[in-house]
Amino acid sequence: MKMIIKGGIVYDPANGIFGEEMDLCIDQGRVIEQAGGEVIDARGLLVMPGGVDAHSHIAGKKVNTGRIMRPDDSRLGTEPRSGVCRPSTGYTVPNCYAMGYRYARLGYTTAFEAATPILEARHTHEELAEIPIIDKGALTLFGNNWQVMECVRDKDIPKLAAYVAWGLRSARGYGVKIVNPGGGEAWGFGANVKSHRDNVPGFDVTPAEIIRGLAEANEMLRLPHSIHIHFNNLGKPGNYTTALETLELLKDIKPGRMRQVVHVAHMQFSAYGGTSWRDFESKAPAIADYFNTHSHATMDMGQLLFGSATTMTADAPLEYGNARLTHNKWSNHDIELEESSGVVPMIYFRKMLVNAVQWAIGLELALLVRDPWKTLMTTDHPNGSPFVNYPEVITLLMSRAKREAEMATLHEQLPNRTTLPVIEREMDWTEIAIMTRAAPARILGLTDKGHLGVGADGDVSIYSIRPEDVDAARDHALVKKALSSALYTIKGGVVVAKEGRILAAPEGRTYWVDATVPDADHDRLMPEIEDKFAKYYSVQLSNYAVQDAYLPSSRVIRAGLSVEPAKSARTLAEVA
Amino acid sequence: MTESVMIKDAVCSFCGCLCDDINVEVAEGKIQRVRHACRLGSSKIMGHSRMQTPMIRKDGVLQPASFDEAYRRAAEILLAAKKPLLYGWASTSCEAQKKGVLLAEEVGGVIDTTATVCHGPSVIGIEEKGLPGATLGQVKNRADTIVFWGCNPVEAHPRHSLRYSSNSCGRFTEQGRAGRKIVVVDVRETRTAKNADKFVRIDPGCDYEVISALRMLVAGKGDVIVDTVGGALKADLAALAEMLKAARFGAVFFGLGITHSKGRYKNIDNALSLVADLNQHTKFVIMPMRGHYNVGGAGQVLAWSSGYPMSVDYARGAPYFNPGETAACDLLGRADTDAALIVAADPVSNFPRETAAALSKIPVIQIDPYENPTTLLSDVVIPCAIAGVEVEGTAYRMDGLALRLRKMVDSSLPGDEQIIAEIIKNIRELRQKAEGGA
Amino acid sequence: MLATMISGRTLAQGARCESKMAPEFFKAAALCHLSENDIKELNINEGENVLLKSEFGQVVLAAKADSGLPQGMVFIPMGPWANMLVGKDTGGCGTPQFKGVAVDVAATDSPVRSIRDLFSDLGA
Amino acid sequence: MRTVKLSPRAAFSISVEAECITPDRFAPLSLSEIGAQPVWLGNRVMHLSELFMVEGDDCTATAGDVVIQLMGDFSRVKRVGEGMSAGSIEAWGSVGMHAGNNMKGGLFAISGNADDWLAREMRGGKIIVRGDAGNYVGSGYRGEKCGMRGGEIEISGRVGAFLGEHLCGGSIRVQGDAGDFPGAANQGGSIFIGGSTYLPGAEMSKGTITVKGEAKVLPSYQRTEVVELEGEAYQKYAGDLVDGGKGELFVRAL
Repeated sequence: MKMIIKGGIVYDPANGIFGEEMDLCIDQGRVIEQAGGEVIDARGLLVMPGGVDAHSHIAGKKVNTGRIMRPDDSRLGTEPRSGVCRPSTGYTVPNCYAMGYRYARLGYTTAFEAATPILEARHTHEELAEIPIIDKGALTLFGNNWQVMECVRDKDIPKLAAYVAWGLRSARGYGVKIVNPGGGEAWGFGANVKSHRDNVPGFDVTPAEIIRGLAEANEMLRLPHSIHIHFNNLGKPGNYTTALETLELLKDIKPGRMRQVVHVAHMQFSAYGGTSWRDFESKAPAIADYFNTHSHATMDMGQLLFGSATTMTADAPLEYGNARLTHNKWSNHDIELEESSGVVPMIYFRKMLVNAVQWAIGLELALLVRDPWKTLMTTDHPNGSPFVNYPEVITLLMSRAKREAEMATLHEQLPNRTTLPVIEREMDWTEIAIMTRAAPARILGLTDKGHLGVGADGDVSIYSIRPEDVDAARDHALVKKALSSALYTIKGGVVVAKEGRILAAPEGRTYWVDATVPDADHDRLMPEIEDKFAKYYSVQLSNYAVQDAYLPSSRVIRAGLSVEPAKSARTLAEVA
Repeated sequence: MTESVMIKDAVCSFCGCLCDDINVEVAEGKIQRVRHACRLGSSKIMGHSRMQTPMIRKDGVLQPASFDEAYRRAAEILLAAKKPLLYGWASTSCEAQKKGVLLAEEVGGVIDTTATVCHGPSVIGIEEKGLPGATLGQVKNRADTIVFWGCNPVEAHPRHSLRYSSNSCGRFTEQGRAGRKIVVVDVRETRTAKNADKFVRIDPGCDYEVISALRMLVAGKGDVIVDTVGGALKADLAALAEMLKAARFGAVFFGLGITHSKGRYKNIDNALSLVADLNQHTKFVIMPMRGHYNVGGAGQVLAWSSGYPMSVDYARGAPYFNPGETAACDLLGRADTDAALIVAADPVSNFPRETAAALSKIPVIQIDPYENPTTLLSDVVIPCAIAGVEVEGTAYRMDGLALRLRKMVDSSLPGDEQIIAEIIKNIRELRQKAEGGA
Repeated sequence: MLATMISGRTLAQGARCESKMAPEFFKAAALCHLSENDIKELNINEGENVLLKSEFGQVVLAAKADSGLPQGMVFIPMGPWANMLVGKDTGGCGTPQFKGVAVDVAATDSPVRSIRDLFSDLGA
Repeated sequence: MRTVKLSPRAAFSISVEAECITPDRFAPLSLSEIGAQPVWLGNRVMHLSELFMVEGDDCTATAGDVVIQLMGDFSRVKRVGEGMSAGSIEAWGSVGMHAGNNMKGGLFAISGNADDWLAREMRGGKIIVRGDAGNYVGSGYRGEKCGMRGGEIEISGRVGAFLGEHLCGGSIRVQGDAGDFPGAANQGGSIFIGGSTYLPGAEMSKGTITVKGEAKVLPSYQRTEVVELEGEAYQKYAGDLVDGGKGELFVRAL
């Protein structure tokens, strides 16, 4: 269906377009030179590619556990079925339909599930297929996997790469996710690892070795995305040293593609100083300094906002701690041979100093890291806050006045624990377009997403904001309102939402990565896998992998041998 | 005899164990032999005599009809109803369950699963406290102490002990049964209790008090406890508390003994807290022994589609959840439903008599491969192919793990999913005709 | 004789629960397990019939000795016969109380009703 | 004072949901506008006047001045009085589920019985029931940590199970018996039960429960002294100790 979007003020930083008035043409779902067809009048209005959410818990066992244990959340945000929409429910754990409709209303057209154990990937794909409109994918968990730890212990990176390729194919996953490596395995007997140098009981390997091994395997396979890490000691005062030391481990790894070699998930939760919750403070400056002086790492904020959330992570010991600290209901789920996880409802309070500092740290990180290509805007939905609150985070980044107004309502000790009050930087539309469109697509290795160059997917968001006339710093309330309900959201050349109303709910596609490895490495690997299924798994090997039926509409990204290596191992700095 | 085909590693679709190492020999389009399955599984897979043709009740008597007539009549009944109940779902595939949710939305009905007469109270307990659990393989590889509370796997989940619990062997449990302490807490000495190392008999309906006593003993506050609680001696409970705290990895499996008794969901609520308390001393997990093979899947599908795992009322266009008000037994018991679609279930047998009797006063549509008492009260009967034997699909094990059901043999009958899709089609046609006045 | 009734799964009942109209299901589910002492107290022999009455209904079943049962407790395999004794109230949580039902048990020479007969009065 | 009378036109089998029947909603509306208010009969949305006769004063008034009289059997009419903040409702017969849920103020007097979830998540105001009430009187919604936070409930008859579950504030007085587990997870309200009950105060962390009849007490409660309340001797218990609870349970000493 042909379409021309006329006269918009376009922000497409990946193609060097920073607020130019231009027309955009879409045909058969892709951006093309020019076309006729339906005209959309966007004169003077803000136009950006469809939003890309690189780290969000949108599908799978943890999300559904959150729904089942929280009817109190499901009854919020309930909307009856109407027009093309099926009913919506939930605030922090929306049902599948609300997930698709609400992302579309925000102008987002792509979202990635942040953590899927291979053994339970079938469940994740059943839910991904049920989420309408947005394209999606799922990161696959490897950090506490017995086969991974054994390959790392034996220092056999080629066999590890073969396993990662096999794991991604079995889970129809997109990238390598590492959560509290070693800690999930220790939690199998109720323990945890104290740091990334602590030995994993029963496996004679350290988290540092696991992280480094997976990073090397990831680059050996030339996967589109780098390793995606949730540090050890996440959520603990004083954990910023673990973050810095872990990043330092990976400085020398050669990237297999022109991108970072490590992406840090929800950096906020790992930028903590102090020795306990009493002297808890922000270490965002030290973390930001590292990102400003190195180019092998990127991060996403994991911004926390006040009010209700549902924490859910593969870091099960962290969630047990959350439950005991807050006296909240607690779900835990260990996954044999692979991972652990936990889900705990949470409320963040303005008047609690710890929550106020956590709120400040997220913003501090984004504002202190100079290069917006290194920092993605996320709330680690729904751990920090539900994604429907993204406009709140964006306007906080764009308006110091708003930050000050908000800080005035918080705990009065806040200025002693964070530098946020003195930060003047106010982001502009280019930086926001990078942090919510161009950078997530590049960091994930999605070449068709996050930009509006010819050939890109026809995913566009148009907002009733006139970037030339509106001062986002002053009129932040107006900006927030406009961002909360896109004037138009176009997905693959189809107008899916207009002024907050869902007009169409097409089926989105699921991305997954098929990496090929040398047969010799695969053949060395398989006997070890067959042995584990014979002895340890509770299912048969032949029933393990996700079948084609669970991906009704998919996009396969090739990797490994079927992709020639990046010509010169240039780091991000040279590319930016 | 044409040569037979051996289907390996098929998934058994009887109970919540969802054993996936079943070998099925098929010849001449028929299942000849089943290997590795227990008595329950092989009886399911071998099958029984089937209903073959749809039936519609005319002048009080069920008479043969065509599939199209049955679909049309079912659609008419559901469209005419002000609050139809769509009940069952636990013994069919997730794919059929998804269509069931869509049907509930289309007709403004209440969709509920057999969980409401099984582990429904466990769900309400989880809504109070969460579920500190694990996959069955984690228990197999690590558990050295296992408690079976109010459940009798020897008769209800025969291969549970070998594949996942008491007798299973794993990386840290090479000795299998010999390396484990097995405890049974029940009101009667079941066959499972006879195999246990320790059997604690308690009085019926006293689970809550006994768990509270155990929580006090585990927390070292046992001095408050009187000498017997719920028919159990304090000394026995104290010994049990110490045994649980001494475990390296403990697992509690609980069944209908505590969901069907006095206290209902409070019993599970308390058991979940007991396991949470035990995690301050050692590693402990808890898991409901789900009965039907895909009652877990029905809960997962309903949760991601409607936000709630059972008893979902779509009458006002949006999901509303409140067991005690929107559960099947409440609606029937209060005559607050005026039509029922029963899929892969037999409420006339499994509901209390008075609740089942309510079905005789309203039009009932049954989709099932087998004749059963619900058929006797049905007005439209639609025979179907058997999910997991004649139709492939997805099912969720008692620990929430999704597995792919195989199609072992063909069937001339439509599957549940297809039947419900046809009924939805008829509903949309009837609605258009009514609105269009054409 | 007063007793507490609980209903539940048995292997035989489970193996037959998908062919309920067949005689094997009748044999597996139309039973009332009693402790040896209770059978003595009712002075009947195993296999003879007992009449059970609860606040909600009554049913006749064949008696079966069960060494695992304490005195004063009877067990009936889950199914239509057991549910004649169970009340419709769900106590506000949707699930009837299938276990712990107060019953009166007496010897009887009335026959055990077949599954079809059990529902004949409901217009089946 | 403005009076509006509602009486069912027929007996209902499928339950009716009528959360529009509150002084707040009726106050600014004429009788015909009241009659046009939406109510739900299962999945059918209808006008109030299709299911009930609407009579009374046609002049508008403030919510506080409105008296709604429910004549006849409302036992299958749910959510009456939802979220009312002022004025009063007088039910001459029985009322259905969720009567007076989320009530903030005003008076709801019921001559007959009330069904389950009476005064769910109540904030303020007063409810009087001359007959019996069902399960979950003054309780919360599934999964919520907090149920009733304020207000007063007085019930002359008996009540079902889970009385005042997740009580956070306010008071409930029941003259008759109460079913299982009254005052479960009580965090700071007061419950009086004139009759007998079973396992009161499970996981109570604060608040008081008084039982004038008999009660089976949890093993995790500790007997303390015998005290006198309103001229009667009561055995006092501290608990629920299972979670370090600081509630008070009084059961009449026999």
